[in-house]
Amino acid sequence: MSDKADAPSVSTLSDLLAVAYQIEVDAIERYKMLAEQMETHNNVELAAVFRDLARAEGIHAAEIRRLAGDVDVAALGPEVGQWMTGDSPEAADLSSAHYMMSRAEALRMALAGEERALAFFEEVVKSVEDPEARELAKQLVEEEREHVELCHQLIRRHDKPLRRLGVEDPDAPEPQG
Amino acid sequence: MSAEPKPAYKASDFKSDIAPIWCPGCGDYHVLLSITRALAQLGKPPEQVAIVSGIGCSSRIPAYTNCYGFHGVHGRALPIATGLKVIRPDQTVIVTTGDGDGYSIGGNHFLHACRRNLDLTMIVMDNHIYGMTKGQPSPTTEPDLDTALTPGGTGLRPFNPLVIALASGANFVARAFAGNIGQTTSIIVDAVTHPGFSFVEILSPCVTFRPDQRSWKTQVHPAPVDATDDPARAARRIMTDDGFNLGVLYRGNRQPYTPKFGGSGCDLSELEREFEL
Amino acid sequence: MSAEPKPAYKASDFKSDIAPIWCPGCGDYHVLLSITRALAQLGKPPEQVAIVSGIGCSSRIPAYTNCYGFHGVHGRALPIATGLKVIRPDQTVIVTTGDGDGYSIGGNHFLHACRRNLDLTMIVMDNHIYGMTKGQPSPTTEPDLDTALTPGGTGLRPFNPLVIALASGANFVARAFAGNIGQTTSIIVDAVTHPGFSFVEILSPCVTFRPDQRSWKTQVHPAPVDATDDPARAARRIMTDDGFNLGVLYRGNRQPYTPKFGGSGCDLSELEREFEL
Amino acid sequence: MQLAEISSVSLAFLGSGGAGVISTGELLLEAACKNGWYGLLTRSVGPQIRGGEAAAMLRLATQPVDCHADRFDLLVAVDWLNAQRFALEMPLGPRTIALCDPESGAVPEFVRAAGVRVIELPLKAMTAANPEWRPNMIALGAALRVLGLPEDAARAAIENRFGDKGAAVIVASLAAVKGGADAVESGVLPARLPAPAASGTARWRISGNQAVGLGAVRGGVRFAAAYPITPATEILEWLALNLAKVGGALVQAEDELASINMIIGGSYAGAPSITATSGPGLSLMVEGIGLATAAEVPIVVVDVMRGGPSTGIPTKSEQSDLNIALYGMHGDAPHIVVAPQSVSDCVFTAQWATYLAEAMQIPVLLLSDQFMGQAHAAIDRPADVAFVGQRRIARDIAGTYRRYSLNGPNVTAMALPGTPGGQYTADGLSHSERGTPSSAASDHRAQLDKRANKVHEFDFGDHWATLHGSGEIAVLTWGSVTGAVLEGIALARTDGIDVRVIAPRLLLPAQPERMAAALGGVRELIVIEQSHGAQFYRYLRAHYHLPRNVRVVNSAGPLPLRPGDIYRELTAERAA
Amino acid sequence: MQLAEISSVSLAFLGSGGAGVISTGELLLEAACKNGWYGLLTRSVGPQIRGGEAAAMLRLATQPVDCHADRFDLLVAVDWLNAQRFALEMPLGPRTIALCDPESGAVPEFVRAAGVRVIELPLKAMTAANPEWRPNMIALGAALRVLGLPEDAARAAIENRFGDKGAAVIVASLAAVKGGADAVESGVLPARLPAPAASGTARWRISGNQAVGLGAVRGGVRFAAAYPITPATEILEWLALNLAKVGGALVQAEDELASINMIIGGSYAGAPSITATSGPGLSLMVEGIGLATAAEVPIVVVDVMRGGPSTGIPTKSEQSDLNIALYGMHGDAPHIVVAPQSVSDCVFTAQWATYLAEAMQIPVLLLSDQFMGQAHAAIDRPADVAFVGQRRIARDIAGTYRRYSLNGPNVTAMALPGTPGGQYTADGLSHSERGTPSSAASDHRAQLDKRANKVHEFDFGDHWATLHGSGEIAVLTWGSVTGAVLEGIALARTDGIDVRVIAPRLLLPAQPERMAAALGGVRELIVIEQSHGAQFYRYLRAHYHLPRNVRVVNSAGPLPLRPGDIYRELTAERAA
Ligand SMILES: Cc1ncc(C[n+]2csc(CCOP(=O)(O)OP(=O)(O)O)c2C)c(N)n1
Ligand SMILES: Cc1ncc(C[n+]2csc(CCOP(=O)(O)OP(=O)(O)O)c2C)c(N)n1
Ligand code: SF4
Ligand code: SF4
Ligand SMILES: [Mg+2]
Ligand SMILES: [Mg+2]
Repeated sequence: MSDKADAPSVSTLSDLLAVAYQIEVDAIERYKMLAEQMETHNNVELAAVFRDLARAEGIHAAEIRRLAGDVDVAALGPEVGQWMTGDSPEAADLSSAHYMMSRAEALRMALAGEERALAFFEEVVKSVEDPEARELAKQLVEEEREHVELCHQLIRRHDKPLRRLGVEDPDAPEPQG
Repeated sequence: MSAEPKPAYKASDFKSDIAPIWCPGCGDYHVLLSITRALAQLGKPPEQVAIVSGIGCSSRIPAYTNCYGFHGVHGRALPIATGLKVIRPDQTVIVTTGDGDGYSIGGNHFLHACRRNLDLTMIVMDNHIYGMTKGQPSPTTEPDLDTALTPGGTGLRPFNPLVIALASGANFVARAFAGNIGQTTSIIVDAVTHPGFSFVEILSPCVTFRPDQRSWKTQVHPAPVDATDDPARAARRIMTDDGFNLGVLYRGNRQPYTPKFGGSGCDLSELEREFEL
Repeated sequence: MSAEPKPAYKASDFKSDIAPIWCPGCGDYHVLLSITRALAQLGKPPEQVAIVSGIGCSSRIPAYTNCYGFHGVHGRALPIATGLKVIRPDQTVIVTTGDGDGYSIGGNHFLHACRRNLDLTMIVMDNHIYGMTKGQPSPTTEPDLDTALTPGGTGLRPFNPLVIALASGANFVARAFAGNIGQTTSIIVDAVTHPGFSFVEILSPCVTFRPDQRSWKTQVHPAPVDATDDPARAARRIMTDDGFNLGVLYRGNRQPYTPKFGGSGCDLSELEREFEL
Repeated sequence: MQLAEISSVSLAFLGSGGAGVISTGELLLEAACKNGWYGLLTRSVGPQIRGGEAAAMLRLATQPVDCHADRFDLLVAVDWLNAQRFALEMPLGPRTIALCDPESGAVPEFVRAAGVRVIELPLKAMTAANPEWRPNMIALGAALRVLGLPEDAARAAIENRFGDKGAAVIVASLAAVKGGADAVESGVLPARLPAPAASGTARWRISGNQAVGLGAVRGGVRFAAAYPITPATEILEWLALNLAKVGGALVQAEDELASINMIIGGSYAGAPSITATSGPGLSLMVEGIGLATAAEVPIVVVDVMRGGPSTGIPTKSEQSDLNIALYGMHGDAPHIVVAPQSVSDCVFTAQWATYLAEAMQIPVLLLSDQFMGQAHAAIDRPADVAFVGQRRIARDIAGTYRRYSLNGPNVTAMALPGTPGGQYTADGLSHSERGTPSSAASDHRAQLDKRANKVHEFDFGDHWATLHGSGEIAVLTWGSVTGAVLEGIALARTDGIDVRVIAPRLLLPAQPERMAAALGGVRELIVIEQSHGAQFYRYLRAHYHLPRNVRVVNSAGPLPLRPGDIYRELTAERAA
Repeated sequence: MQLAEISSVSLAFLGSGGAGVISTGELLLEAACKNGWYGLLTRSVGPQIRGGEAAAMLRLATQPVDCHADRFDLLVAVDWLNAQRFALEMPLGPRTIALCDPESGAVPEFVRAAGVRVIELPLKAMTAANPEWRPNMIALGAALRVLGLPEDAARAAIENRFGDKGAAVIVASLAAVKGGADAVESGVLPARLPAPAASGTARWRISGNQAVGLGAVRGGVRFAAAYPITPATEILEWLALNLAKVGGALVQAEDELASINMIIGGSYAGAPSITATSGPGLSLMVEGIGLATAAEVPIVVVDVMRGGPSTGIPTKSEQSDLNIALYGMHGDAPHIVVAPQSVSDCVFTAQWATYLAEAMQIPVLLLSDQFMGQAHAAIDRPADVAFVGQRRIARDIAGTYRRYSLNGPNVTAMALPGTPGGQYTADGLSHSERGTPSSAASDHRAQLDKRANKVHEFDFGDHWATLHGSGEIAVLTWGSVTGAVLEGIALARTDGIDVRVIAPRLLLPAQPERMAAALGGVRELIVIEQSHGAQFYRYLRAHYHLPRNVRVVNSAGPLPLRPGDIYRELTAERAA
């Protein structure tokens, strides 16, 4: 997954806006994929959770776009916001999905993303020199903190004893092909 | 970056409206994402790309893209891609296959496609198992994996596809890990751009039959050195690495094979002359 | 040499009464001679040796010997030999094939037999051509050889069977020249004696479709160094040699594959137990 | 119309990934059968490897059943997600009862349209109240109660299955079963399964694929080569485990070209040998099968048919590989084709196939299909039969050994490697008596005659076909369709229509005299098969003299034929 | 019995390795044909690649001939070594003349037994006296003289063939020819070939294999994939050279699995595509052919049949791949099977095959055989016909593209890679209209119907069969056997026996109405074919209503059927 060394270097405000925007875009894409997977595998409950998460990230993306004003983050994002060997921090880790995952597990997945994003922006706060950019980074750090806290709350609400994925599945896999 | 503005494609332009039926968690979702991102970066429109596969979970990729596709029979993706590319050299042709489809039943075409060195890219989603048929060992499966078909394990040494590719003449050899979407994307871009036969082995976990492969993400690491153009050196490196070295490992400079076409061609009646008495 | 006197066999004890129909001058006559001499040296009676082949001039060898033989279909000698050896591990099983039979249509079995590492010996009479079907290029044919099927040449790089054998796991790799009967004989003895899958490539000229190969006898020379047991080193050496290095080039020490047999076995009624309600 | 003779109840468990409906079905089959009933279980699943929608379709009966009934009596839905895709596979009617939880979604259209009586089973509420209860266990309990079976019936099955998960799981499961049973009334089902009669024979629970494996081993098979393919893999997996127990071995091959040639090598070396595959794999084996014919090496090749052509429908049944099995070899290549007719018959037919291969030194193709191959059935233990492969072996060889001798019987003694004086080269080229390649017309024709004659001389006995009844109307059918045909005819008989059934188990070589006798006095013939191209009908025309009046009832897969389909054809016949 | 209508002379050159008898035969064919005659040349060789015994068998005639005659008029032996192995292939009689050198060994048994008149040709003495004369050139001269052809007839042929060897070789050859001619008398042959009538059309010398290549290119083929196999390789070699000339290409494949799939890829990409093979290769292609059926990709697959089963007799003819061509695919896989009837017909049939493949987007199998494939014939230039592959292509695509649409014609427009909006995935899985995999019964059956219907709706026109005569006795035959049948019937006609001939060129799909019309009024049917298992007869039974009275005349290869064999069958029929 995302690795500090992979992270795009951010030196200007517009860079930061673009990266922040791209992070949200990637997250949306990933949650939509997960929602689709859950629909295909008849886990409607989780599909709804992921659609909600995608929607929430969509709101964030819109906010950043608003903040960006004239900066065309949609165009800049894919160019600046590239993590070389890994993934953007907020994008959910597809490989930890399971068709029987619970709401709490989904939320943990989201939490991991938020925590990575938080760490990334904290790093930007430390490293970026442009004061405007630093200011925005601080703001983003605050926002991510809220998200992390929200995830924790939701997880507490939905937490159930963790199942060992794949082991407790009463249905044997079915051969195809 | 070229001066002319490329038409800006997004990865989603290369995704079809068909929802994949892979198990959630399967590495192949990542590979699909990497392929569509790579295609967006390459900047050709979807109709100028053809994706060819055999049979297996991994081989389901073509229909999930918005490109021309061929989901052929088990093991025969490479010959189909060969015919396609020979007739339509203008198309970008990518073969997507699995370790069973590509290395077991399709092993002979693998050898000979490397040797033929057409300008194709072969992407193997290697999960060291036959996913689609419920977990039988493939040529890359570890010898001690207990399966219903091979109780107690096969006892066979897994084979090293990268060395085989090199030995048989592939012009570009790389290893990627499905989870590293960014790196995989750029390797695919590189592979498609490199002339001749490009071989990309992607470690792509099967969460259903090889849940142990979830640990791959902690095992992979970038190759310590840059790609070489010396096949003997590349072979030695690969034969002695730990199997988790990621990156472009070999970049050859053989001329790709281009079949001899007779241009627009002569009048058919000229062919008859040899028969005239 | 063991202390007990072995029954003394002569090469002629391993020759059948069927006269070969090869072209006079064909390298395969030499190979037949070397095989029968090697078998005489090995000292097992003819009925304890089985020779399996596919289709091609070279594949005609089994019936010219006095051993058990199987002249199967084109490209499938190795699987037949595999079944035979698994069931009768006491038999010495030798596969005799050609560059078309063994490397083109039979390429996949070549890969997987090396990997499986049963105690077999594969002898390929490589003449860089399809002799039997009148001179079409094989995987080892030079790119510029003009043939009726490939006017002006194939344009393809010949592939290096020894490297493929190594890469896919053969436990013994050697190159011989048909004309050097003494050396070829001792390489075959060595190959049969070595445990696991032994691969012997014999340069065997086709005087009819490759009269140029008459010059091979002046080109071949002994390998400058002894066999190694390091496959990476062996691969590097072979990839960089001139293709005419003769001798044992690799001698591995992998344990041969022995399928798990259940010994004499249980009563059939025990199998029924799982079904009882 | 009454359910005469066969008294059975049909039910299905429906649900999506993780609901565990397939295992529920298996538990119920085991429970019912441990308590004396017979039964059949098939499953239908979505295209997903894991997490797709699934249905377990069961029929429980007081005597063995080889097909599904015309209508389900009971539907238990753990949820209704994607259930609509089972519409065609699940014939329902006003007498059907559906148990489901209104909280898990609306009853799908096809269920409502059939006028099914819906009864609530509050799964969500029950699991909310009892978190350790699994919905599928509740469903199992409810089904037991509705069927009139004691919930305790499932105890042994549950203990058996969850034994390694610990006591807590078993206790919770049994509690959920009890809870489910108590949540429904017992009298809702119009049909009821009478108590089973005590049966003298031991009874088995087995799948058709396992049955083929067992039959082959009974017949003497000791070597297998394997390349996996749905729906044949279970045969290979069963053999992998069990051949080792009886002193045999299985080798995994790199492809089907290898697997067919490996068994040729193994059989040449002396071991009765087998492989199993499905259509795409069989396509790759035909060259090898021709070699086995020419070199006279006995082998058994099992094809578990699935929907075709090409990759087709890997998980569904069809009878459309008949053509390739009969005619798929180049040149004149005599071989044997047999087809079992039920899960139970798979044991016999696979054993017989091995016997025939060894007796005639010839390839034998066994055509099973996905329906019976992957069905689990509770059956009477198949009888022990004397068919064990006995190959003519050349032992003490004096003088010149003629592997393909033309003096004496057409089945010639085979020397096995190691036998002094028996050295010969098996060859796919036309050859002389000694096996030496020859392109002489005399050798070619003599060996073609030898290979054809050894088959035509052989006495295949009564097992060539299942014959039933004696009416002037006859049905000719084959394979797993036979079960539905026999039941359909039993239904027709209650209407006074007497119909004869001829179901050849031996398809090649054709048995014209036997068929003529079987068809004696038949005025009308109905050919029933499951292929789009009417392959069986064309085969019959090619090889047999059929009555003038022939009707062909052929439908492609993947839907199974049911007794009612047959019954309707027979009564339509009468009306016409 | 007179040689009516066809006036021809048959001769053979015999000799062992290095004698050059095959080239002698070729020179004579060319010489005679350049001078206005027609002819047919086949060769028979030992199993050796080089240096075996060989025979060139020729028939020269005043009109096109498609088979050999019943008896050789002239035998020219350069030597007699191993000649005995040609005994069965070389029917002789008291009217046969043999030219040979007593010094080169005793006249073989089969020649003496036939009462042949032996005339000395002192080859050894002549070459001793003229060291630069080659015995085969002397033999050529002798043959020319005996046949009554001027020795100068061979001049152009010799100049043509030896042009690049220099003038000296040409001079010596012409001298040897003259010497040979002068060494024999001209009046010894009882039969004599009349001077040819001037023909209006251009004439060609061509082999059946070349003719298939040419026909395919005429029909539009622009891509081929090749794996060599006897006796089909010449088709591939001809295409290798000639496709390049017309803007196409040939790729050599690693095996037949590759070659069939390569042409599927090439055709998917838009190029009408072909491969050629023989039985063993076809066996490996059947899986690919099924894929082409399912994915609806047009391809042409040529099978030049040889003796089977398995490796069989690679160099000899047989009609025993009919079964695999008709039925060799798993699943219900509609495809087309056509068979040319002569060297000349190979041009037409290959062109038609390409046209049919493209028109229906379907695999077409063309069954040729070693006899016509490797025969060289002098024929009238085959007519230009309008059958050029025209595929329905989807061009300006608006909206959702449905590759396998069920609204509209069953042959649906195919989008070629590069066409915007036409992206689809061709699939061997059962699929929906868009090509998306589906295991729904509705999709499966709808697409099976579509694929079957596009074939059944197609109007194949009059080319479906060669029809001849109108008697109450009919012969049904196919492929290269047709030539001998037509001649045998012409012989019978001179006895007043009127026989009808029906030789279907289109084998699949069967044409029941056309066949019924063709068989109208037939009282007795004789089926004539060259397979041990009577494959054609079984096929006819399966698909057509045959008269009650059917006799089957089937013989395995490798010996060709001759007109006299047919004539005898017809007269025996009458006697019986
Ligand atoms: C000729 C043939 N043989 C066997 C099969 C069955 N089959 C389908 S997919 C598959 C293995 C696929 O393994 P792999 O390529 O590793 O794909 P994965 O599912 O692991 O991605 C097999 C054996 C088939 N479809 N066709
Ligand atoms: C399935 C199949 N394809 C093609 C052939 C034709 N064939 C026979 S031998 C041969 C090539 C043999 O080449 P090689 O193995 O190099 O033998 P050589 O004659 O050169 O010794 C071919 C293509 C065949 N017999 N079977
Ligand atoms: S079975 Fe394995 S390879 Fe197939 S979709 Fe599931 S996780 Fe992926
Ligand atoms: S053709 Fe070549 S390989 Fe074959 S026998 Fe002659 S010389 Fe040997
Ligand atoms: Mg895999
Ligand atoms: Mg060769």
